[in-house]
Amino acid sequence: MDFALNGDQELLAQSARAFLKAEASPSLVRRLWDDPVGHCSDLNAKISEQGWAGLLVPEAHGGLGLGMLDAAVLLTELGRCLAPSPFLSSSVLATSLLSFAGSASQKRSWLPRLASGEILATVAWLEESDRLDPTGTVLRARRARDRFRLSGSKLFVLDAHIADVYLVAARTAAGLGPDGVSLFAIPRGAPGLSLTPLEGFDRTRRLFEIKFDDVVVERDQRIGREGAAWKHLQRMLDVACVAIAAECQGGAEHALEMAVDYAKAREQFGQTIGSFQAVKHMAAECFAEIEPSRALLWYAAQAQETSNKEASRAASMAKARLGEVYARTTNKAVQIHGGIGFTWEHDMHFWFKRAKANEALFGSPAFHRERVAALSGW
Amino acid sequence: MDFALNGDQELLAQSARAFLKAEASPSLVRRLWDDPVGHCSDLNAKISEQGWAGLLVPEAHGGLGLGMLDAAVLLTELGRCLAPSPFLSSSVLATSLLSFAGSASQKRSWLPRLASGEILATVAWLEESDRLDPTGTVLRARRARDRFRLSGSKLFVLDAHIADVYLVAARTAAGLGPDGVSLFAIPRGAPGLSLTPLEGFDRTRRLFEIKFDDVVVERDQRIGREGAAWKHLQRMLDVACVAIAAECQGGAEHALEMAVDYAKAREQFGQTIGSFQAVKHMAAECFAEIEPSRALLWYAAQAQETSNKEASRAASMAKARLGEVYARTTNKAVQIHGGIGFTWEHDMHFWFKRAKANEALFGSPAFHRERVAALSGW
Amino acid sequence: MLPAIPAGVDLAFSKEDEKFRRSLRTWLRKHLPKRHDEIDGGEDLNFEGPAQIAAAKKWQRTMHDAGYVAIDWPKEHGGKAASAVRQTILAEEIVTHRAPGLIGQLGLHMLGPTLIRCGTAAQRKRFLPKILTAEEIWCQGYSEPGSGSDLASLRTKAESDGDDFVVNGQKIWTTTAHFADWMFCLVRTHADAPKHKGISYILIDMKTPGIEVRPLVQMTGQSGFNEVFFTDVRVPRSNLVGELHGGWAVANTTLAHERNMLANPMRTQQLMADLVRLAARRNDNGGKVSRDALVRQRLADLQIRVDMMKYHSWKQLSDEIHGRPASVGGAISKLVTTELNHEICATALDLLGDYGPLVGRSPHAEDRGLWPRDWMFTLGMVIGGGTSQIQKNIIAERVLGLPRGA
Amino acid sequence: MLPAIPAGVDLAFSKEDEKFRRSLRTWLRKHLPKRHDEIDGGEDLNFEGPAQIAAAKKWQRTMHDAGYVAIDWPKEHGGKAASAVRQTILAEEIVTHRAPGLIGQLGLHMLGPTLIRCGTAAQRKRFLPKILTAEEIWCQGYSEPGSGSDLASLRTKAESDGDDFVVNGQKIWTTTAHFADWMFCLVRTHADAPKHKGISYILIDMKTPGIEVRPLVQMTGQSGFNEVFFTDVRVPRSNLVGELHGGWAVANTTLAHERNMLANPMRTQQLMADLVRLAARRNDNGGKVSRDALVRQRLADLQIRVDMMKYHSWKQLSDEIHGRPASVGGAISKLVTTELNHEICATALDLLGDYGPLVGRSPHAEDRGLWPRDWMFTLGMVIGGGTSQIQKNIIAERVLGLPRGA
Repeated sequence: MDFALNGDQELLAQSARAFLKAEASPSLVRRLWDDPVGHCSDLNAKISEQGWAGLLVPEAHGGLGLGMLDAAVLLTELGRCLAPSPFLSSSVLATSLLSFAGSASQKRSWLPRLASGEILATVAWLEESDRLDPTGTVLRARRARDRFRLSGSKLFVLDAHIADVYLVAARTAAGLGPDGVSLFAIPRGAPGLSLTPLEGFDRTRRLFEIKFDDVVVERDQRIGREGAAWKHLQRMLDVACVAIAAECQGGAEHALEMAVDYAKAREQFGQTIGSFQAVKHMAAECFAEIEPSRALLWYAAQAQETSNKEASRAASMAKARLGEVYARTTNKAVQIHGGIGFTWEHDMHFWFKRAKANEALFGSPAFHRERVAALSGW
Repeated sequence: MDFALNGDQELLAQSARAFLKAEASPSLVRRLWDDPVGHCSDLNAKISEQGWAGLLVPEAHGGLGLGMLDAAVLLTELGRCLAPSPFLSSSVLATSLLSFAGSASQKRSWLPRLASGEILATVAWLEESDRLDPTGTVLRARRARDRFRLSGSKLFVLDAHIADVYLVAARTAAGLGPDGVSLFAIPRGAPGLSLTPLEGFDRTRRLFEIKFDDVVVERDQRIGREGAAWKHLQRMLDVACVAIAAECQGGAEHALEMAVDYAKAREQFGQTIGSFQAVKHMAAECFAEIEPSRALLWYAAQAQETSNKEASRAASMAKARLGEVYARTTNKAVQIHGGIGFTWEHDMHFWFKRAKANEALFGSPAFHRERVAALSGW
Repeated sequence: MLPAIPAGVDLAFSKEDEKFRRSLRTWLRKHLPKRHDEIDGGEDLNFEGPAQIAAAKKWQRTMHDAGYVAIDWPKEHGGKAASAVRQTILAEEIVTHRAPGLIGQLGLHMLGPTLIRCGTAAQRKRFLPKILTAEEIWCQGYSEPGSGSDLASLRTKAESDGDDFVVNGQKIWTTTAHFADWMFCLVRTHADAPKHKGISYILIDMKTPGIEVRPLVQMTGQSGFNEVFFTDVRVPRSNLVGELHGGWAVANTTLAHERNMLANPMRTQQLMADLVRLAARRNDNGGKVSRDALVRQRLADLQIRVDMMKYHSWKQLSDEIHGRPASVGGAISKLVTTELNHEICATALDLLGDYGPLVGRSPHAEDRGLWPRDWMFTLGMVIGGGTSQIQKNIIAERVLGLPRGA
Repeated sequence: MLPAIPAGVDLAFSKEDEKFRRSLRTWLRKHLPKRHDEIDGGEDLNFEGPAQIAAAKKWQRTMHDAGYVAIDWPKEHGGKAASAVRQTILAEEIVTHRAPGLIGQLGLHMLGPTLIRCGTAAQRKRFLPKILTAEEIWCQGYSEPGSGSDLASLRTKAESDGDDFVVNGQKIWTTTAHFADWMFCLVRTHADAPKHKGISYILIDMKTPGIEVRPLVQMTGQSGFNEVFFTDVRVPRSNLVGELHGGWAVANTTLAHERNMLANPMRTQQLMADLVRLAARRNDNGGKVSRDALVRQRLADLQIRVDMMKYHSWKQLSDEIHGRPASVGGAISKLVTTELNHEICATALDLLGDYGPLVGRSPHAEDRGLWPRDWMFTLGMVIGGGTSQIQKNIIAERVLGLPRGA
């Protein structure tokens, strides 16, 4: 028995941290904040060079063939520095969904290009209702002979402005249940498709609305079997939970470190504020939440290899817990910083904002607690 | 405008506090803890001498003709010292219910005797389901010519062992809705009626199960109109909320005072523990909850004079809030006392236990929050 | 039918006060600007450009002409000597009608009362009239980078040189400094005296050479606060308020007001009403969000505390009106209200799910992006004006009598 | 189908360890006493009367004969030199099967390891065998009325007199003192040395004249703790463990164990499973309480933290097994686990409504009154073994490196 990272994972964590410290510093985050794209193609290229884009892609398709715990290790580091990168949207979510849902030939055609970083993909799932259950997927794909025609819109699509292809969930049959949901791969430039940025307070991550105005899709653009995509979306939801939980873990660790460092340096009333018991206990309470949550994250990541009920339950546990821990930690970290933590000039607010956005992304803590209850058979 | 106690109420508070300090000391509480009755007839007699038993009884019926704010002032003091007394069960709850539901002649017959303390009464409402909504009242009172026959049982009846008469809610018609609930006044010694004490951890207040084995009730023992008691029980619920909230207020104030006094005296690491910021902030957080809650209590008490929706809403607000504040305060107060607060020998646990029992009595905080939401029209 | 709340606890206002309220309401309905956001700098007094500043000054003048500005001031200084009840009525109606805040509020609430109590006749004559009319806008120079919670450790120094002080140093969190005409300012005039004892209270013309104002952008992306740098700034000795080295006492006469501004129970009620409206408006799977059992619990819990703080403020107001000693100071209100405001906003974000982070310029944003902005701004208010930790120290030490910390 | 948790993170036990677990299970099912509560003093080792004590000693002897007592001890002292994995398996199975706790656990977990590390050969020979067989029961004399969290300020003194120490003073919270045969005890042997440096670790025969034991009743109504008074109690100098004045270091070798005892993740899982069963069993208006949306949220939130602490303990165990430096000490586990246990019990009371306060002897009590008793007892555990405040100090200072407080 050994509940720990293996040597390769330890190495991955260390090298990623060193790489990102150099390549994705807070000054890059700050520079890209007001950038219309918000991404750095240089950084993306270097990330591809590391092979990370193919981390979850099987070796047979040109990837590293690693698992969710490895991805979680990397996402922890990306979350720590808020690195602007399509790793989550393309290399984790879209890649996983393609792996789950795609036919053998579709995988052969897409995965090597995703693994090399040649193309980026993203998943378009949520709609106006912002619901993750089957009723949230309404967009209709009507069959017209050998083609499908899509009209409607998708919301909260990650990195849609730089993704080359969208994996779009749409209904090929009437109803609001899990049956009848299909998946389509649609290129960014498809006629009838338009993008609108969703301006949010967390500009380290860009979300979009995609409008479909009678977008025509060929039959071979359908990923996997018709009407059978729901279970793959559910499995991708688990992957998303673990991925975001990992980001939260890294972000929370970093925010607390910043606060502790500040508390050791800043003086008030003739002593460092870190010597006040109120500040010490605030920091200790954060640490007592963050430290054990890493074990929960690892367990949830590893459980994804099993594709059973426990995988979903553990993923929802990690998402619910880490989302709240990150939000609480950054709130306390701002408070420990005092007024300076409230300024634009100080970096602290980047983490504060990401934490709150992450809490909502792919399901609120309450949503995931209810999912835990259901999966526990209560 | 003056949102404050009036002169008489200030006087009542002061004299009650002085009286109870002398007559209902912690040593009395401790002495009665293991007493099978748990009441002190001496103290009850003295309380009647003060006229308190008739506090809510109109002057025309021999009482003081005061209102719920006056009662709340007194209950705050009773709650502060955990005085064992049937004031809540008889002088507040049963007296209110009789006033709300009774006919003119029933009031003439009962209220003067309640006001003088000649007799004690209590309300028997809850049953096995422990529910305060209409479905919780199941006990059937079947009409047999000019009489009613009751079979079934009531739970959580306050002071049933010393009350001379029980006001029993029973169904005189089939169904589980608000209609068809009637009220009966049944003497303690009625044939077919039996009592069992419900042994709980808060022995400053005694609860009982009453079993009805074909208890025969004369027609004139029915209080008010047949099948129309529900709205009176609801109004009594509001009174109960305010009364228990008042007890909670007094108890929480006292528990915090004990903790603060202890923190000023007890030394650890060469200084009083009250000089540690962690202890100071725990106490300050309690105080910041307790102090504003007094205003909520006063408002809720005063709102009872209006018998409208706002009266119920304010009562539920006070019950939900004060119940939780009292429980949190006593928990922290035990922690501030450290090990000694965990012992039987120290008095702290009396308040700790009462707080948790009060939180459940007449509806949990969650129950009352939902009631607030419903009455707010959400 | 009984009256809503009968006597005993007496919540009725006098006939005259009710009349004041009615005529104020009538006046407000008639004079309120069409679009408040074009005239209102918000709670952080962050006016966008000269046009908005001019409009805001005009609004204060309109209010003043109608007799609704500085009603708490004595009549001889241009006020109405209004009772605490009338002040409360005014504050309530301003918030209820969502009238723009007054651009000159720091002069009206902080400097004005200070000059009335501690200023010379000449100072009053020179400064008070233009505070009322918004001809001169004031900013407050207290906080410094090295002295946040520990105000008494401030280091901006003013050295005597002939008939002038020469001021060097830096202030921070200076609201409205970017367009203020004057600053009331705490400076160190005696380097060797104990911390509180070497501080003086002086008035600085913001046009004096040597002053540099740099906007301090908040995490909301808005400015409103500033940093102010002083390099050999000459201030005539006649601009000293109160005794030399006696500025700490002068400032303390109005410091409590700052806490009260942050703990306005009307503002909290308004925020809560907005949240309830949001929950009733949003749909979740075909039903209103406000029908969800979890949401109802959270809303009720918040509403209970919001109402509680309203009644608590009535209680405090009553003690003030009737000349009873205050049971507790403003520390509880500051602590509870600012945290409650932030929690209300955080709850709104939670209800909004993925829509929560969307800012005002997004077409999908609810309430024009008010919630994410206020979610940030209210956390700032938890920190500003003495952090929650400082308020807890005050409660523990001054109210509960626990020993002062190390 | 893939295995439940495949390699990488490796949660598999070795074949030998799995065999150990299987034979332990078989043994437990065969030998477990019929009614545990007749033999088990509970977590506070509160045995009721001589018959229960005798039964509990017999149970330990049965466990010992089967080789399941002190398996962590070296073989030469009667142990099995078992790995941390085996110790964990043993602890898990004991809890899972709700086997009675061992009456001699203070000797087994605290004094035994101390003597093995710091005792003389004579001391080991004299004391260790009877610890294993429960022939001699030990109690721990550390806490004093004046030194709760601040253990180093203890004042019970031992003065040298010929070949003896003469002990005077008082101990408190002394579990099992009312039937213990011996006490391991910290006493002050040097009055003028700095606090930690004048303390010695001695062994006291509880039958020595001058010792008075008074039971200390807990708020649960049960005893289990005691006060112990010493008046001129003579202790032979040969009963000194370690150096004279060196008792602080001797005691510290096993202090961490006390924290671990309070933070047993298996105990928390068991409590949580009981809560889930309770919620599934209770009916509310015709439906299971566990179908209520609010209850489900609370249960899920608790379950997540319970599972998290299980994985956290795996992580710590793995570090220990594989000889990696511990990332953090036991302070987090003590802090989080004890508060979690209390919250689980408080949730149970909330689910039970008016039934919550009913104690064991009431026919309407759920789970024989376990919940109200444990609700109190678990709060005691939040306080005992270093309060939550002390644990936060430890985390802040030793783990995060924040400065030591005044």
